[in-house]
Amino acid sequence: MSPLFWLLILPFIGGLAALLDGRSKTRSALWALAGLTGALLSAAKPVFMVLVSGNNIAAALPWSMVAGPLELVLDPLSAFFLLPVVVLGPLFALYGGAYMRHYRQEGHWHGIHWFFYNLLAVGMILVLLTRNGLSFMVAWEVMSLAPFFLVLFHDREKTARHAAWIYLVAGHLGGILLLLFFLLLGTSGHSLDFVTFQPQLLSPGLRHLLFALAFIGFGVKAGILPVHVWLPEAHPAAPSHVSAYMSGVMIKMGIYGILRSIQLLGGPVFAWGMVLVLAGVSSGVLGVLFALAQHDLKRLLAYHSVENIGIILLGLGVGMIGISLGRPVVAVFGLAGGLLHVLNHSIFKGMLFLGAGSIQQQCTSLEIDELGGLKKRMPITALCFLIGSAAICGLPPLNGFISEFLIYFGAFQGQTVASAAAAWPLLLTLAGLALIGGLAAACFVKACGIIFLGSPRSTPAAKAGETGPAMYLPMLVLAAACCGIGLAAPYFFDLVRYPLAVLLPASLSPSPPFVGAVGRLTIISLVGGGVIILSLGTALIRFFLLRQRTVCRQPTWGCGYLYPDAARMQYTASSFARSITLFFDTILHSRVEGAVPGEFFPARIGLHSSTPDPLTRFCFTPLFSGIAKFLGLLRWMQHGRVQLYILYIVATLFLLLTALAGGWL
Amino acid sequence: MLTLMSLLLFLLVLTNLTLLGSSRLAFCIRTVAVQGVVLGCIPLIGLHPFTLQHGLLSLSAVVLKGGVFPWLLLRSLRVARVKREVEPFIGFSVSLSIGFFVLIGSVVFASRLPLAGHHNHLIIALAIFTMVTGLLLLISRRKALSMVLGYLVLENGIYCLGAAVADHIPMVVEFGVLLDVWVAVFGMGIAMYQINREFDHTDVDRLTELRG
Amino acid sequence: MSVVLLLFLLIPLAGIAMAMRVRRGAALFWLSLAVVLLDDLCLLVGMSDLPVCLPITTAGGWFYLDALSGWHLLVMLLVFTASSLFALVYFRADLASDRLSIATARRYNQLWLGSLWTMTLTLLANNIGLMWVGMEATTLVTAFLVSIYPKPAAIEAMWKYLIICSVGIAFAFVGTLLVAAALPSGGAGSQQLFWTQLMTTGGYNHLLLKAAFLFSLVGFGTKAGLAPTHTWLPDAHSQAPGPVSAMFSGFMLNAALYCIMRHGAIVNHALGSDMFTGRLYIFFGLMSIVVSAAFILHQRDIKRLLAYHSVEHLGIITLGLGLGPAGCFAALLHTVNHSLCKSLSFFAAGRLGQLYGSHDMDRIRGALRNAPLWGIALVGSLLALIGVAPFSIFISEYLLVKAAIDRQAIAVIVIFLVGSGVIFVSALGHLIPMAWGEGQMLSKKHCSVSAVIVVTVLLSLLLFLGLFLPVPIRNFLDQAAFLTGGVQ
Amino acid sequence: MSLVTVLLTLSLAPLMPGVINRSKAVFAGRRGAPLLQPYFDLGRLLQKGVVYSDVSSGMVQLVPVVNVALFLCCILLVPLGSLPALVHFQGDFVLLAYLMGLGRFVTMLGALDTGSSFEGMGASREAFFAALAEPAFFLAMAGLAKMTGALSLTGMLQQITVEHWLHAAPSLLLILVALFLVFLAENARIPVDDPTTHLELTMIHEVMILDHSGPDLAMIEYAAALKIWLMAAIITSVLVPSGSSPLWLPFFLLLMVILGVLVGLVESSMARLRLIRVPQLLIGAGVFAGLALFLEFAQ
Repeated sequence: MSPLFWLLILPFIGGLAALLDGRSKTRSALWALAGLTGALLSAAKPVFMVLVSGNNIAAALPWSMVAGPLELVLDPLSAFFLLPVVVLGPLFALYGGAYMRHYRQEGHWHGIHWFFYNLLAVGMILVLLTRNGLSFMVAWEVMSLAPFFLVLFHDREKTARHAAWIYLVAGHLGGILLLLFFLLLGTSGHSLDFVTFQPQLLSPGLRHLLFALAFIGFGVKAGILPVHVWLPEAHPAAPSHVSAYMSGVMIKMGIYGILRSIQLLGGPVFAWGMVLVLAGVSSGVLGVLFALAQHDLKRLLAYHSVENIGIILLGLGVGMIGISLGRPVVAVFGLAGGLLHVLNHSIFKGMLFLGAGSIQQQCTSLEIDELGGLKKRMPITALCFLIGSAAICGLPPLNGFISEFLIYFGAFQGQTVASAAAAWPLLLTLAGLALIGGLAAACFVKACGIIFLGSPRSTPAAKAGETGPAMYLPMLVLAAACCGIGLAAPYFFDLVRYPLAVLLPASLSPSPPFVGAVGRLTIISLVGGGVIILSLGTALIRFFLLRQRTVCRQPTWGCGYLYPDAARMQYTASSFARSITLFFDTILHSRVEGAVPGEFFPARIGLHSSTPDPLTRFCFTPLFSGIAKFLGLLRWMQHGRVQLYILYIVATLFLLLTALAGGWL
Repeated sequence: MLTLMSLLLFLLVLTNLTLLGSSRLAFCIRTVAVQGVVLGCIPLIGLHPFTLQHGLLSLSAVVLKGGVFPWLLLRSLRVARVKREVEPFIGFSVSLSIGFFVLIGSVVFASRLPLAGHHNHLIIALAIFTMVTGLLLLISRRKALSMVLGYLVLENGIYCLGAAVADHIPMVVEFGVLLDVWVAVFGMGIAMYQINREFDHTDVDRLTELRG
Repeated sequence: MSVVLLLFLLIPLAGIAMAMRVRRGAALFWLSLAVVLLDDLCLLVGMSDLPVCLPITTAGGWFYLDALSGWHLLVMLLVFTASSLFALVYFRADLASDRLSIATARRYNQLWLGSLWTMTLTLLANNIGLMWVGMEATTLVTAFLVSIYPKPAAIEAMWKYLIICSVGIAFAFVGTLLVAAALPSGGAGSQQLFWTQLMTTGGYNHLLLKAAFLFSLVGFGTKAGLAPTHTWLPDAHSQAPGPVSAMFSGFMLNAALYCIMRHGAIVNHALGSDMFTGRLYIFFGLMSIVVSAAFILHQRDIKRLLAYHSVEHLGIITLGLGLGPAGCFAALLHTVNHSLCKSLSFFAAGRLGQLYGSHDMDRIRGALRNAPLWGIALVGSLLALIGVAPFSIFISEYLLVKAAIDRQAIAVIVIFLVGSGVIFVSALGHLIPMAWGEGQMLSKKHCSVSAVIVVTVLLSLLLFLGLFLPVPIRNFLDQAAFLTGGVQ
Repeated sequence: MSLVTVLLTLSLAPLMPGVINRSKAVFAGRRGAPLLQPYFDLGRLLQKGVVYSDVSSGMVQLVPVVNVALFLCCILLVPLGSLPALVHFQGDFVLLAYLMGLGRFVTMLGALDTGSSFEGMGASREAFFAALAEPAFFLAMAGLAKMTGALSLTGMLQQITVEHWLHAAPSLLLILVALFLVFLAENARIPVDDPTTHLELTMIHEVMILDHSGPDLAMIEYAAALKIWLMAAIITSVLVPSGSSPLWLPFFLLLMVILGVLVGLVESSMARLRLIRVPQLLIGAGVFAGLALFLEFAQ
């Protein structure tokens, strides 16, 4: 039996076992974990082979769908996206097993949760492997359906139910567009098998339409602005390992879909690259701005997923522009940056969500302004979270910087050689990336600083302690991966060599730019290592300097107040971000309830600020309620008077007969 | 024989206009009965060569529509103790005049109907007129009973149309149709009885609990 | 072989007769289950090699089974089997507490078998007049199933159902008459109105035939619940007891639609193209989808919700009929999917309605916690109903869109997708609180074996058909679709 | 030879603040502190002990270490005058910018570590203004890259020739202005920040390191000096004509001094901007750089 078959079937079996054995939290989790580990083991060899050799692995399952037998193909692109699916799945499951243990829901059948967790994995694997429009759509829908039940794990909370609703609605409406995409594309080859598509037969206008369909349809899943609205709802509602899996891995399927559809459409044109860049800039900048305005940690992280998807799109957009301009350097660096950022983001965003989960477990709250001082209480979690934050801000010597550097360089190289018309999206990329980087840094200084530093702002935060090893080991692994990719960039860079080749047209050879890139990345890794070594050195010097000096600890200066209450006088997340959110208030429209004290002896005053998603507020909610109003007009039909019901029949008949007599039928 | 036929047709028109015009339920029931008898006779005269089957069919039709139905309906009228008034939405004079115009219209319409080989346009016209009358009764009357009457008149019209246009409807089907009509009226009678029991009125337009 | 057809007609009658003798309430329900199972047995034994053995003719050509009616027969038996099984669960409590007297139970089961008989007659009739007789009889028999519990609302619903459908079907008879009138004059004989005959003769009067089709479409369409003549449907479905509403929207509507298919085939055959019927099918299909979308959006009663879903899905089937052979294939596949799915959902709704003592969706909360089995049934069936993969309705809707795209009916696709999108959003919005929401806690009731069987079998069938379409079924559907198209 | 860069930078960096302060004093009509004052300060701080807030959790101690280490690495990446940088490769300025970003990141976290709201304010402002300064810097770099066709810092700064001045003087000037504004913002000078005030509410950089003392403070100050020196070097290297005439070194140093004096002139001639105005200044810098690019593409 082909390994691809096992890859597909093992997690499913694990899920089923978990479902049947679902009363026990531990055993069901172990079943799921076993299934996913099986998938990892069976995937390891083929994925490695494909990524280093660049050859496809194919297998056919005897299966009579409407579309015929089920063809599975593992090409480098699929293999690259498969990597996080199979590697992170078990890690998160391990974490989740421990994380779920403190949910004391009596009578809750935990098997359901784990079944759908594995089903999600199966769905993603099938999405990556299948090569037929229909089976792709089925797999896609399964993949979209599974998280619906995962989000509903806290089904007693209204927010979770609302989130699940928004999530599935978004997924389904996106799915409709994808269905149209495949069917319309299928008309070119009279079959939905990817190999039979003949995009060159389609008119340019239709190709643009198809690209639009695919871009929006997959964009919903990827969380591209403005169709990102399900992310900030679903991620906070789901259990943390699920948010990690969704935000780290599942939304990347949208990116995979976009790349695959561009490949199926026979390579990009300049306009598409431009669209990707524009979408990337808006998602990136607005995503990070929305994130800044949040003070629920998981919501904040969710918006950062939007931002990072934006960065990925920037990279891919630069690559597409490079392809359409016939510039191998631009193409390779852009695409490589985008692809590598897919991998990196799944690592650090996954870790950050796990960290959020640990905090939630220990402090029973994710309201940033109620936390604080956790670095002393949960040192390992804090360390991992800090590393993750630095990585997501794209700071050297961590992995985030590597991918962003590639994108920067692609854009730079492009704008020096391109004409004015072709250069402006690249310059936009540069400015956008820089702004995103700065704001992201601000946002994560806020998050880490307020959560882990200073003194605790609530009693649960003060009582918090470190989590068990089952929960921090996965985070440590991921943190190590962040540093590893940063410090051994050239080797990991090789991962994207063949996935790139899938997307590049034959006319562009990736080899020369690759050599240059490897050289630069080597230096960068060395400098990164240098920073670490030098810091150690300076730390040593400082240690010797301070050895014979007086080192004393004093309370933080209480600003002259008589009884300073350090915890309550601290800067909060909202106040930290205030200056920025004020500046961008035209975009954010933050709500502030409460008032500032006016009179001489002010009474107790509460101040609360919140920033609901502007697009939901000002775009989608009005739209949906408008449709509802319009359809409400039809409801007078059913008024209950049987005579008029009969009149309907007669009238219909009469109209049809007149139409017939008039020759309109 | 033609004179007899024209007499029957005249009766048919008369019954329809009476139904549109009259206000007493019992009287309407009897009128419908008369109409049934009239229609039962029409096929016997002139349309087809007389056969045993046709005779049987007409006979049963006459018995059913002239005898059984009125008896059933009058009985339910008595049982239900409904107010004996029709209580229409549309006034009698208005519906009468509507009926008049419909009559003319259907005659005109039937005369230019492309019925190859069917030469009895007048019967078709009156069939249409009867159907429309039935629909008018169905739509414009308040009482459950008068709706049943409307349904009966509609059926009569269709029966008449069938007699006129379709000369090869098998007997089995004809009888099946009759059976169905009979069951239908029977069922409606029971329904009226139940309505009367549950609501102690048979005002159909007050049955508007179920909406939306 | 051909004797099997007669058996189909005889077995229910025998059941009705036997029901006279039975003295115990539960036994009556077992009896009708046994009858239906006997029918199934006939199908399995007599026509094990479907669809190869088709067409079958018997009784001098009066009864006739081809792929189209065979397919519907299959669906009918599925629905009736499931519903009869469910009836055991549904009426158990009332039988125990004498809320359902023996006499009523007997009447119920006799009417139940009667409706089985009439629908079988409709399917097997070769003569379109006889087909009409069967359809009209269906109305009359089933009307009293609606008001088996004589509540005021039930009686109101029954009255409306009776009147509206009688009038509608009367128009359908006009249609039948006009078909006869459109025939070339001369050739007499009782064979004239046999469908097999009509599909071979030529020289119709086209205008009359078209008029005939309009009458049949509106007439049978009233029974099939196509907007705007669907008005009786939500009332009857919401007031009838669970198994009955399941049978209504599970098969009775399809039976009416089946009659339309027959007439449409004749017209297509006579005109030599499906342009005329196609346009009408598409118009009524889209109309039903849009209207039902409006009512599903603002709905509070769960059974009415499901009823409007029936309007929607019958609309989808009709739409498919208008989209050529591929469309007909999709429509017929959709028929079985919808019937399975809708029976299951009505079972769940009926049972939950009993448990919560109300059909108000604001009262039904947390079904998954209170009654896991029926909660699962509700969630599964509703998700399937709104076209979530991997359930089978997704496949048939996919095939439908494919057919529309191959016909380049872009406007149709847009309206269809927008309508179904709205329905998805609102139905999901209704489902989530019902299944997961916070509400009154009920005392856990043990669910009987038959309940488990019904739910698991139906759900797994929905999944199976969604992931896997065996070759024989495909051939069956191809034949049926070809017959529906009617164009040689 | 290129070791000279390292030694020069290491030794002369603290001179820059000295020059700036001295020139400020002169413009203000005072004698002012001696030029070498920063060296004395560093020496004195190095001999002191340190005080930590009992809230702090080690992040404070990380700040000086990382900052020094970072800017030592940055020395390797920045060319001086017509000396190429020790480490130069295509796209190295991205690394440079992000290394500085890392330093800022750690400093801001260190500020939040003590839990004092003043340092919170400082960190918040620093984060905001830095985010706005980044695009300006990168656009300016893009402008240079477009002009010279080179992609490494060394290349871009040293391939500016007289022809460029003759052909593209306006865009070059715009780029220089943009870089100068970024320089002021990054190094917390007036009009963005006033290092000499003692009203914590208005400060940015100084208030972030409010709770550092002794050797830590010395290291941070030294790192800050290095930062000023390096960024100044980037600006001045644009002006140093390429080609290795032996005269380049004095010329370069002269330019550095002039730049310091210029900063002093700005600081004594204008007041600190209100914090709401600062973003407009930085966006303005970005606009200048963009304008320069526009001019280049227009040609």
